[in-house]
Amino acid sequence: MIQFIIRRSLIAIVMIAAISVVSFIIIQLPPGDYLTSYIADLSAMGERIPAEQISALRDAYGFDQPIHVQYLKWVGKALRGDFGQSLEWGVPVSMLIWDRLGLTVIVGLSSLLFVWAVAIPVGVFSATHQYSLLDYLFTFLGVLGLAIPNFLFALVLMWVGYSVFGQNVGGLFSPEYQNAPWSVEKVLDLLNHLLIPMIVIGTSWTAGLIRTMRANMLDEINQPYVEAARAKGLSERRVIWKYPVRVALNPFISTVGYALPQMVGGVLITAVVLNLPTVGPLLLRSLLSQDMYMAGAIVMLLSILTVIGTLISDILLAVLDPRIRLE
Amino acid sequence: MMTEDGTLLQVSDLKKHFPIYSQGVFRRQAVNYVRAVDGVSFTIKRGEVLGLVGESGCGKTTTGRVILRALKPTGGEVLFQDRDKGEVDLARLDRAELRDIWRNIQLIFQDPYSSLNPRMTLEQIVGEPLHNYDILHGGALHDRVAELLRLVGLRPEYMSRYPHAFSGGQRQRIGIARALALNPQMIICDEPVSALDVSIQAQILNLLQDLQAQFQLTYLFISHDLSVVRHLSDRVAVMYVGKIVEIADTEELFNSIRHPYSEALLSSAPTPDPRAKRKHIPLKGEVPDPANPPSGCYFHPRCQYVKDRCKVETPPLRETTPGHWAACHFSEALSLGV
Amino acid sequence: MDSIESKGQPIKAEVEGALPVALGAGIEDEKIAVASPRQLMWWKFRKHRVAVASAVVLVIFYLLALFADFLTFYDPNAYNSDFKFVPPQSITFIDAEGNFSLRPGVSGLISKRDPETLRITYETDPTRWYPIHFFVKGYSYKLLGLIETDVHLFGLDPAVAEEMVYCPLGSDRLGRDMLARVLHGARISLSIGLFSVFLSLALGIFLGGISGYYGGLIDNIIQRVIEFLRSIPDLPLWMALSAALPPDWSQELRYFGITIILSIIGWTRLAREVRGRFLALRTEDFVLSARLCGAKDHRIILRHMVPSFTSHIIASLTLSIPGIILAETGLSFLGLGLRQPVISWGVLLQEAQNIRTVALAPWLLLPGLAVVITVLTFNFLGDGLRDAADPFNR
Amino acid sequence: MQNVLLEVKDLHVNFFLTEGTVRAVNGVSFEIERGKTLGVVGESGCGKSVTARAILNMVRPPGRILSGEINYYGYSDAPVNLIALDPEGSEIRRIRWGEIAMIFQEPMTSLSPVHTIGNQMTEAICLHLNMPKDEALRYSIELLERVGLPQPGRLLNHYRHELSGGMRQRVMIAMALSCKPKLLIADEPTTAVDVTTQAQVLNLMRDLQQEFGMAILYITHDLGVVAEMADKVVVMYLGEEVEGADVDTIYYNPAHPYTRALLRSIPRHDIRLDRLETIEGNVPDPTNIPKGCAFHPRCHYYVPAQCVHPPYQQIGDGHWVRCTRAHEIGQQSSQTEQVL
Repeated sequence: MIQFIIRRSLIAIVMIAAISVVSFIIIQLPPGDYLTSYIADLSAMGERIPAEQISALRDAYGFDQPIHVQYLKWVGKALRGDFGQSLEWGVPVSMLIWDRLGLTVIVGLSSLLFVWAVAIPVGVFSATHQYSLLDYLFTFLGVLGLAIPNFLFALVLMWVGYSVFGQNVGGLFSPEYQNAPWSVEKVLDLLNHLLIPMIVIGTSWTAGLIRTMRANMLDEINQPYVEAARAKGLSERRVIWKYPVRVALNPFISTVGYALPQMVGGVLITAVVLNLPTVGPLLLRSLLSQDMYMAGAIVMLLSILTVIGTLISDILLAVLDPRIRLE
Repeated sequence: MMTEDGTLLQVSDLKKHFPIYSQGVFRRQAVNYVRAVDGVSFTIKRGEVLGLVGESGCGKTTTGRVILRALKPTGGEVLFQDRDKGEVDLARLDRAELRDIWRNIQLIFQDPYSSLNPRMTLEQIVGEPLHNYDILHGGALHDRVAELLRLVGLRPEYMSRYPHAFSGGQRQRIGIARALALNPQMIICDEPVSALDVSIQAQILNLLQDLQAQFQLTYLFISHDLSVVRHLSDRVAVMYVGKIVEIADTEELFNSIRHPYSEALLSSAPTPDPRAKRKHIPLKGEVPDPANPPSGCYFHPRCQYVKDRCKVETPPLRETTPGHWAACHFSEALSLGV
Repeated sequence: MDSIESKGQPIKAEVEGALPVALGAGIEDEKIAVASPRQLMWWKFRKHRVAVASAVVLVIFYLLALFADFLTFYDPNAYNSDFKFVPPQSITFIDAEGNFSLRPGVSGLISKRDPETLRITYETDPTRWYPIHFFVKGYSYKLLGLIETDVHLFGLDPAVAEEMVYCPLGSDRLGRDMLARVLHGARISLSIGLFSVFLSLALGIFLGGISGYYGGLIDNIIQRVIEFLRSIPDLPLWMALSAALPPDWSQELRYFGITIILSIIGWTRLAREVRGRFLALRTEDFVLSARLCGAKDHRIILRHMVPSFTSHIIASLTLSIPGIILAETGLSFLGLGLRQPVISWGVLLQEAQNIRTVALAPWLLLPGLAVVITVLTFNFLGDGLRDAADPFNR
Repeated sequence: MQNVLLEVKDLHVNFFLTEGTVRAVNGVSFEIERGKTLGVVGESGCGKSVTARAILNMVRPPGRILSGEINYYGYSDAPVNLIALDPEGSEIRRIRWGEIAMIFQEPMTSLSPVHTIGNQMTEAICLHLNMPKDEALRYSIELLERVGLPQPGRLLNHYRHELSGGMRQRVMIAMALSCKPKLLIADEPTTAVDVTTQAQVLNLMRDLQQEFGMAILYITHDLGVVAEMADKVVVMYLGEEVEGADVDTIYYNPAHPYTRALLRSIPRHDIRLDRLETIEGNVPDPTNIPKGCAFHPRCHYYVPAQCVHPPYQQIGDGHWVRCTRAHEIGQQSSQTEQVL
């Protein structure tokens, strides 16, 4: 088990290293380097930078050196939490990013909880009532949820909120808490605002997981061990929830691994529409304005979070499934 | 190039070890080997049926596959008297050479469902070898397929049907027709009836028997079922954990057993006769893991006649009486039988 | 090691019928017996009504996209400052005099500006009535990209173009006809899914094929790359790559650039699938059997292995298209995908980003409906195909 | 009737599939006596496993019990018709395992992959015997010891994949015996294991039957196993009983062509046969059972004029046959006699 965790963690570290390379490539993709843009930007505002400051910056980022040296310097800084300057905001990227990243994780996790809370019982119901009317209904709703783009759903919800209730349903905080320090009220306000993003992000994802759960359940429900449990005289509910559900949950947990990367996308785009103070709008703005250090940092941090999430789900699966543990 | 004694196939010290990999951090490495076939030697004479019997995991299927070179052996020699090429060592052939050999040595599979391509018609399936080796085409191919189908008891009118239209027994007949298409010298029958219903098994066994007589075929007949093996084989080899423990003419083996495992195997098989009063020798324990076999004689932990010597010294397969070979130190001393 | 040895009977549920039975009564045995698996699949697919209906809807969608110029009257990029935000107009058979007319027409529009919000709203004016003509001449275009023509299926008399428009789905903030824009958008949105999926397929089959057939080190490397690509959140990656497309690229280049970017993730799924099938098939008895019958490598692959998984791959392809359509829509919506003047559903939805605009002109969300229907039908179709391809469906 | 523990009367079970209706069990009747073993023999698709499930009232959709009675005489007072009970109700659940236990064909999959052996064993014990958990664990160890498993205490913490096939089936047997059932249904319990393991399991079951005095309903396709295990035998073909008698009669004086042919078609390890007799043709598709006698297309004794659906009639002491020509056929000697 320990060996499995170590091995899995080492793989994650390799992944993260590869992610840093990709992020660095993203930063390098637009023509011209950061410094040139920076100087051009400042000159446009009529400022002059002393030559020695330019060369100091040049040294710090290693712009004159080969690309791998530049990469190493960037990674070195990133490891210390320095992701470079934001061109657009004129402040270090790290100053802008952490709060929003935290909120992104909160939105993501709450959506995950929403999805599980819906998908597991619905999947179990659908499987135990295969071909019933409700099964068809759930399947249809699921596919519908899959078919509606997140942003469209968010737009429609906002439109409904705006035209029916005359309210702006966007954001994560009411105006009075926007800049207030954290307090119990602020947390409650946040939870209140989380509902809409949770539903929006959740729906597109729930569908897939309902199907997974249903299919897994159908695989398990006719297994002899379920029949054996029934022959033991257990009640039908006990038979279902103790045995096939328990087994069907395992692949379910592992699907989190590959659902996470997709969910991050949902969180991003929904955040843009609903104007949530997460990294989504920030990433979009930085990409549109070619603020590449910012964009690179966000892509990297999101990817790292995903890898960590997958790692956790893998370890969880190993803990829950004795068959994997044995390997 | 006929050998004196009419030996068609001579297997010497055949080994097949499968590596067990352990997933390292970055790459897999072999940490141990499953000794599926661990030094098997026997001969098959022309026109003979050799039964190879043993329990699951004993390596009998692997032995068949290695001889046929569907798997590459880890070691050993398989001398085959090929009709066209004379004596060849199958263990050393490359892929191109093997293709020629497969004209003369064929396989009948255990599972009639997975061994036929569901997307081909009967004509294509049975005719495939003739087509691949460029032997017959067009009308002649069609006629030959019809002949083969009649031979195995299927109606030639079925030729344009797909396998899904046939039952298990019929599919097994199709597999047999295909194996016969090239007129092979030898056929390896890998549990050909064990996936079939009881009432169908007899049909296939009789068919195999008839074909063998008609074409003087040589069979290596692999099965877990002693009754089937006894019924069909001229000689029988008993396998246990990758090794042959006893080999003799069928009647000799069934009437004067020389190895405690054969005895246990025979006594375990139920007899379809309620009046039969038989002594059961239920074996203790489990079949050992072929990756970590016990020391000495592999059978010693389960053997009721075990002595100290068995725990340290591996018994060789030796001729106890003429034509009767057994791998037990005390073959002659024990009085075995059911 | 011996293969799994079942003794005696095949371990199967007692009631499980033979395969031909799984296709239902009503078709004679003989017909089933000589039917190829592909035919059996087709019969099975035909029984899947939702999937068949979806296929029909999709064919209609593609036809609409193909004949978009002919089917609409206005140039999708033509501004009309007199008729901004016109709501969808309904046709009426009552003419200006209140008489019934066989020819459909539209009532006139009166625009009003709200004194407070300064918004323009429209009211219908039944005293004016404009008949709809068929096969009218309008802007010229090339039918199917070949035949130069200016005939359009329907439209108002070109003479009244100054005073009246007919927009069945309304118009946008610049007075462009939404119907024309949605249908022209379909061209891009529907084709990008296909192109991207075929690109993914080519990559997937190539890499998945070598990975599955050769195994070993090559397989290991490809698998690690796939794992890596799959562990990166796709949208941020797509966003970053699209943002990096040179701004001076032409529309066509950009279109292909986006197609390639969308395939970057898509191929991994297909490659996995192809590899999985290859690996599973490689150990199938019938493949060994073919080898023993003297079939050479290329015959084994082309005659025995490939036909066994094409139907699954087709189903899987169909199920991949919706994701790509959604991704393009999302990217364009964010302003990182395709850009004006190229029209795709995502580009159109970008117009609906502002909630106040949506509240004023909810018909701007119609391209979204088109996306939803397309994705739904592709999903249903894919499910139907997958069921049909699976011989032992549940 | 005093010795009868369970009586199956004219049982009909259908499976309603999209491809058509399968008459899986088509009017089956038999009795099981206390402490005795009834063997049910038949090929795949003959309805023997479905019958077993019907006894526990566990036929799941798309299958449905249409009609018939299954009377259980295990209680001292009046018999209980098991299939009249609510399949999810408490009455049948008390009978399942408590009175009638079952072991399955595949010991691998009849144990849960993610629960420990201990967890699965104590579950039924706690439920039916009202034992507290720790006592149930102690009892489980006792049972595992009884079925000859080494280190039973450790075994309780194991999962199914850590056990060999033979051990799994022993665990299942120990579990089935935990509530001292009066009837044990064994559905091909040794089909998936090797002969030497089979011999171990069969010996164990015989010993335990003597010790616990339970009746066994032994379902199998293996004529050898039936000969060793059963007191009485029922032969099934396509959802019907074709012959039923004590084991000696079935083997030495079979009266149904199917039974006779089956006995002559199996190769034997104890005697050398020159040639096997065969049953021509294939087992018909269960959705398409031949009219008249279901066996007639494969029957040597088939007379076209007499092709009616024969009744199941008694031709001797406890000897029942479904064949119009049973009397003439019964006169001829069987293979077993011929060879001995």
